[in-house]
Amino acid sequence: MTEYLTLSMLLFSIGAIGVLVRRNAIIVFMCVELMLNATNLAFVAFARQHGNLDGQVAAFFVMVVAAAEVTIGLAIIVSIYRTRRTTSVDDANLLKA
Amino acid sequence: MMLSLLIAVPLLGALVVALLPRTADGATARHVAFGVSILTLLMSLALLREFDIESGGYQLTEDHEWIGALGVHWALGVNGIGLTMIFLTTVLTPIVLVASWRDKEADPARTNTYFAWMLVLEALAIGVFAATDVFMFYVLFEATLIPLYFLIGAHGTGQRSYAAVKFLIYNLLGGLIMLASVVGLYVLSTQQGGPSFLHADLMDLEMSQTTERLLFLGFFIAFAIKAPLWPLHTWLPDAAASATPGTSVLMVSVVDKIGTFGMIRWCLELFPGASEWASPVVLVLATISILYGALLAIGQDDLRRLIALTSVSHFGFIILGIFAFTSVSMTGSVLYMFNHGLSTAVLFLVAGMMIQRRGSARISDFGGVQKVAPVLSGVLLVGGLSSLSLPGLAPFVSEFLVLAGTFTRSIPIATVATLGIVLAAVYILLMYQRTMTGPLNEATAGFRDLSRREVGAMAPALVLIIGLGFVPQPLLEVIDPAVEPVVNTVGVGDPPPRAPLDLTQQTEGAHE
Amino acid sequence: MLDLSWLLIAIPLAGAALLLTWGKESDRFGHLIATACSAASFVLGVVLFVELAGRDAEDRSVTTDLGTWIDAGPFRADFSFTFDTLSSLFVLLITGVGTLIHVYSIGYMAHDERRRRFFAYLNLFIAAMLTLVLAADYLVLFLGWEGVGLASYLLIGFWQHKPSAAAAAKKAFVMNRVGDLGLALAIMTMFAWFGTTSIAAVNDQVHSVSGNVATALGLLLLLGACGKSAQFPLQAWLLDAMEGPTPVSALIHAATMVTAGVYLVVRSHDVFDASATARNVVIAVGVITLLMGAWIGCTKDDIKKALAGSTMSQIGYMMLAAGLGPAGYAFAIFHLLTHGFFKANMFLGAGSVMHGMNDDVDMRHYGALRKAMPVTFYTFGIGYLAIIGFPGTSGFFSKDKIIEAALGHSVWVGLAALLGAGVTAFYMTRLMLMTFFGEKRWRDDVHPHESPSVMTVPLIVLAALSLLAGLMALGSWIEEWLEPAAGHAEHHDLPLPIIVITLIVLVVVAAGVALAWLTYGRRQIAAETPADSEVSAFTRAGRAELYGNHVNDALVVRPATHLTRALVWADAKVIDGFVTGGADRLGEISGELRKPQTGFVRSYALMVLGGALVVLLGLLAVTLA
Amino acid sequence: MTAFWILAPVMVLAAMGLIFARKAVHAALCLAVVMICLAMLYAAQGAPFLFAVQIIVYTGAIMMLFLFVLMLVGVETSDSIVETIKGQRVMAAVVGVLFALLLSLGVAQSVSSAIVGLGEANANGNLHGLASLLFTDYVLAFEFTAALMIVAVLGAMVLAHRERLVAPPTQADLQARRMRDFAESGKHPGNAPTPGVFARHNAVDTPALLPDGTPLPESIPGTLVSRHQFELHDADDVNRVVGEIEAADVDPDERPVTTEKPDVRPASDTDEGESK
Repeated sequence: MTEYLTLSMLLFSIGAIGVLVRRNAIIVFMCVELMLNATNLAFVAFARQHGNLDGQVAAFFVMVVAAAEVTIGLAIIVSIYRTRRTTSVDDANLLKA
Repeated sequence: MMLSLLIAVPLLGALVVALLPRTADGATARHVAFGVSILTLLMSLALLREFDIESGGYQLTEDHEWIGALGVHWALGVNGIGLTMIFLTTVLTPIVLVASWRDKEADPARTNTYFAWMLVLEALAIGVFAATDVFMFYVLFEATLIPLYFLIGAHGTGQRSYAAVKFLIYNLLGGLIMLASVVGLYVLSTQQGGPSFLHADLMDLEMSQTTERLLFLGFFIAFAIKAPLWPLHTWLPDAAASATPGTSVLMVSVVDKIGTFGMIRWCLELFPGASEWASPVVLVLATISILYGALLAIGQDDLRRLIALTSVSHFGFIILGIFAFTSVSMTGSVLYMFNHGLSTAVLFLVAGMMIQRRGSARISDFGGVQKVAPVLSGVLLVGGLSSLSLPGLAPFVSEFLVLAGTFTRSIPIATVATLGIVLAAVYILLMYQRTMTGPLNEATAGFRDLSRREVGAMAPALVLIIGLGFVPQPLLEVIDPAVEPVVNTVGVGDPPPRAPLDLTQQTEGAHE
Repeated sequence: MLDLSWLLIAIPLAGAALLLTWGKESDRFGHLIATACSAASFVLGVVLFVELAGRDAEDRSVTTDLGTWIDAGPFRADFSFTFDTLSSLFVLLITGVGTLIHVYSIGYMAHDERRRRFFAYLNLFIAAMLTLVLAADYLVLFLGWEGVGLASYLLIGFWQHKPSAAAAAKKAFVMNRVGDLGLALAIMTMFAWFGTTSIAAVNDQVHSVSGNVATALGLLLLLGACGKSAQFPLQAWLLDAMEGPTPVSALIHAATMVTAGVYLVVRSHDVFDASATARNVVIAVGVITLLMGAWIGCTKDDIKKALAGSTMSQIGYMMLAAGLGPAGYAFAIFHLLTHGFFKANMFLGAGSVMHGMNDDVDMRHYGALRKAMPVTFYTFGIGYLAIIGFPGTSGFFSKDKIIEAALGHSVWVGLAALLGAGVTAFYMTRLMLMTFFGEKRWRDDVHPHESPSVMTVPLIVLAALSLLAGLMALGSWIEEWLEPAAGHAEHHDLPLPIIVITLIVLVVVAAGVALAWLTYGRRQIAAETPADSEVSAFTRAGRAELYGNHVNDALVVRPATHLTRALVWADAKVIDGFVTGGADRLGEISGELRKPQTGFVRSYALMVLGGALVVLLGLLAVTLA
Repeated sequence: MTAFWILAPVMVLAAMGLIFARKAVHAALCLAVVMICLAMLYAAQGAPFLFAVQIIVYTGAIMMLFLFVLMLVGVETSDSIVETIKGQRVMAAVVGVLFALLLSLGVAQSVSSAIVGLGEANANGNLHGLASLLFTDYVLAFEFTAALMIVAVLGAMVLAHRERLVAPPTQADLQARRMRDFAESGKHPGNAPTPGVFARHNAVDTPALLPDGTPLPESIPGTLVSRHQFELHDADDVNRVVGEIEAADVDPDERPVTTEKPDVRPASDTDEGESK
């Protein structure tokens, strides 16, 4: 049990670090997917621990949300790329105060 | 239902006006807006008929649950004080609309929004005066900032954005402090039974001395900014100097009255102990306001700032009367709110007409106008005389009641405050002398006298000012029964005459 | 019938309202309406007076209640009017002299394009003044009190295109307001102590309070009286008020309004009876003003200002008399009435002279007018005789009584009054000599002529009254008549027999006349005013109105101006500076907070993760603890 | 448990690859590895349905989507190695490691209750169990996810859609533009020459040769150029081939062939007019 959770959290952290250090928006997205998957693992593990399927249902929902997110996210990347000819997240810095 | 209708009619009217097709001259919008305001006035007169003067207390009450979980109600009701203020609002709005008829000629397409915002302001002000639920009061209190912000910022002149932002932030700050107190009341009421914001429920709350004082301060600071009390007054001259005359009237004559109205309705009634605790400081601040506003007005060269500063002085009188806690002074204060609304409206509107003709608000740019525009100068003089509380004009009655009531409570304060009447004569007559008399300034030589529309706009206000100067009783009869419970709540009351009592009784018998 | 006294006020008030709101078409006949209103009021006044006189002495006071004016909590003021012996005399004076001046003004203002407005203001004044004297409640009295102030303001500044007139009007109103401050505080004190502002009730109860309260009340009322009656220290506005049209000076600033202070003191006599201190202050004020006014009158070359100085001085007499207590009230009122006649007469005469001299007011440009304007001369002459107290004229009786009473009170006060009488004789003789006698010193384009009869008839009537009003003193009628209103007077023992006093007064007056004759009658009078450097310090001080304006400037106006400027500066820099400064500080803090906002998504993400870490640590800490 | 201990290191390594891979395609492959391993772990955890979904939806659909987009845009972008934000990497590493430590030590270790197992829940089969939950307790959420998917699809369409501001150029416009370009800059008006007609092998990553034997860089597809995945025949190749064909002829000179800038046509590469 503990090992599953540890793995899940390790993957989550790796994903988080990836988000922070990678600049290619697509890879950043992949890292986000990794984080989502890590939580799914935890959900599934908890489902087994508690002996009901709610965790699996949650993982299921997470997948749906992830799918939707990827759809939109990639569309955004494409449209950004179209106007700015880049997929580096550092180039989209209009938020700069 | 009547009160809700009274709020709904101008609000719907505003919607209609805003959605009307934008014509080049905006005539339709003006006519519709005026019609709506007249309808509202008639409805408020109907309200007067429904209202039972004798019985006092809150009448025409409504109570619908609004946000159940928080115990918030859409609760309306008026006593004599609220009714007076509503009446002031409904009377002034048509006057302002007619006087603003030709405003914004440079940008006629925006006439619709201009008039729509004014109607929105009217509706919100009525709501504030009628609310008996403190949460609803708070929401509407803050909501009045929105139309005013746009009226100043979008339709004003000069440094209008600066003035609008200053106005908004200043008042919002006060409102947020008040919000803290509203939340405090919520917590208290939740602890003592269910959550409720209803005025009647809140009056029964038990609170410790410190709690009461803190909550009182939250409300009082918000109202003192609104009213505006020295030293929280500096937003007013800026806002008035940038707003159109109509906006200034609605702001100073109606919306600022929410401050003094709130002091009576919420500060005094909910926190009588704390009010009494704070009264020495408030009385001193009010007295400073009276003299300070007057002295500053003397030194002004901008007509609109001058009138705004005279209002600071007058608000000092109103607050003085409220916190003297005698029925005489408080009745005077409520009456003062009404009368000050009228006299300031006249002054602001006439000043607006002068500025429109001259293209400048500087007093030194005028001179000798009396010769070419006698009616204009006559109206200005009557407005000015009412502002300096000449007996025979409405504000005198209220000012005297305030001073006489305060005198029975504190002779030094009343004496110093009475100096204000001398200063009032100086600032009004100095302004009149510099604008209207003396040799004719070339720039003012081509002045048109008031048009028939302008006279029509001013006439009702002037008639009321003169009429209420001699016959204030109809209003006093409405106000007096409503003030009595407030005075009793605070529990200080009118001191008896200081002369030996037996003699007093004897002469009262002789007086009959 | 007597409860119709409110109609006295209503008629001229309606006239004023009508004329102010009616359009230009009423220009042609507006003055006639106004005159008719005033005359109607006078006729009604006479009828009421006769009816009052027909009653028993105890019943000579009728109070009419028109209803409540203000009723708030324990405060109550009614629109009630008292028609009694005191107010009836005033009604006759105001409406009578007022009507005459209306008639006179028809001629005097014939060529003014705003004549209708002038008459409206005159009617407004009559109404306000009648309110003042008829009021049965101090608050209603205050209404009239400020009403006459307003009328005075409007009329002094009637020729508004002259900056001096506008400034004088404002000055008069503001200085009056200082006095009104006193009256207002007095009314508040009455309410606080007696719970009522009814004149009768207050005067009833005032004996029941401590002397300090009565003194305070008396001094506050006196402050009001000083403002309205141009008494020291609020005297400075009256001479400037001469900027108004001459009929205004005659009606308001000589005959009626300025005497309202005396009326107030007499009306509130119980207050002053209760406080010897207050009475003494009244006397002091009266004596000081009496001498000041006389001094100023001696030095002015402007005929209206010389007369205004004289008015101050004469009102000082009345004030002095009123301060003497029950012994003097009736004499104060008596002198007030006779002064109303002869001073109005002389002011109108001066107006007639000015009318003939192209509105020149400088007496140095007059001379030898007795031939050119005979009617004016004779009527003015009668006024002159009356004011110096020539035996047989009204002034002789009224002034003599005051001097007697003053001597009865204190030798020093009596001597001051006596001195005043001598100086009065001097400056009035000077005025007569410079205007009507001597040689012509006319400007080139001036062709003096007698005024039209519409102006001379009022002069003749007033002259007759000046001559005959002394009849009121026959058999102490005036004292008896006023007794119900002003209280019973105990006769004091005088230090000297009356006849001796009268003789002394006459000798002093004769000396004054002789001195004036020596100075101005026998010598050539310079056609131009001598420069200040050529005249004595006495004259210089008089011309400068005894430096009253300088004192006001130094003590009030300049400090107030500086204070105002300082406050305007402080408001913008300190109070508003605090507000805007706060906004600026906030802006600076925001500027600092902007720096971490790099715009890089990844640094925001790092902050989010860091935040999550902190939250996690906190949770763990809480769980473990 | 064996499966876990085999899969876990693989997954962690693959995940690390996500951080360190230079090329986006490699990162995508690493992610695919993680996902497939994850699917197996699901299966081991008694979630056969999720196993299938993970493979089909994640690895099959989502990863494909990633690759599509990569092919669409990502291949032409280069991920610079230099970190531009000061301290970002260090801070990210510190915070990330702390986070991992905290989570795995603090949270994961604190879960101590016994494992119930899914035997009972999966009694009717995993699919039945999931379905009975999804369509009863979670039916509302389920419906909302349906709405979410539709919104997402619409959103993607809106985002990816390019509004035309002007009418699309017609054939005539295009032709006119080509001719104008040719007149102004000498740009070849016809089709780009096809790559890979160099006789030795037929490949898209090799430029075509002109009749005089010089290579034509324009013939290489732009995508390959930006990925540097092309081979310019070098001088030796040419020489060798020329030598093979015309062994008896005059030795050709050494020709400097520029390989660094394939889009700039070398100026001096036409001295040997040999062709096949």
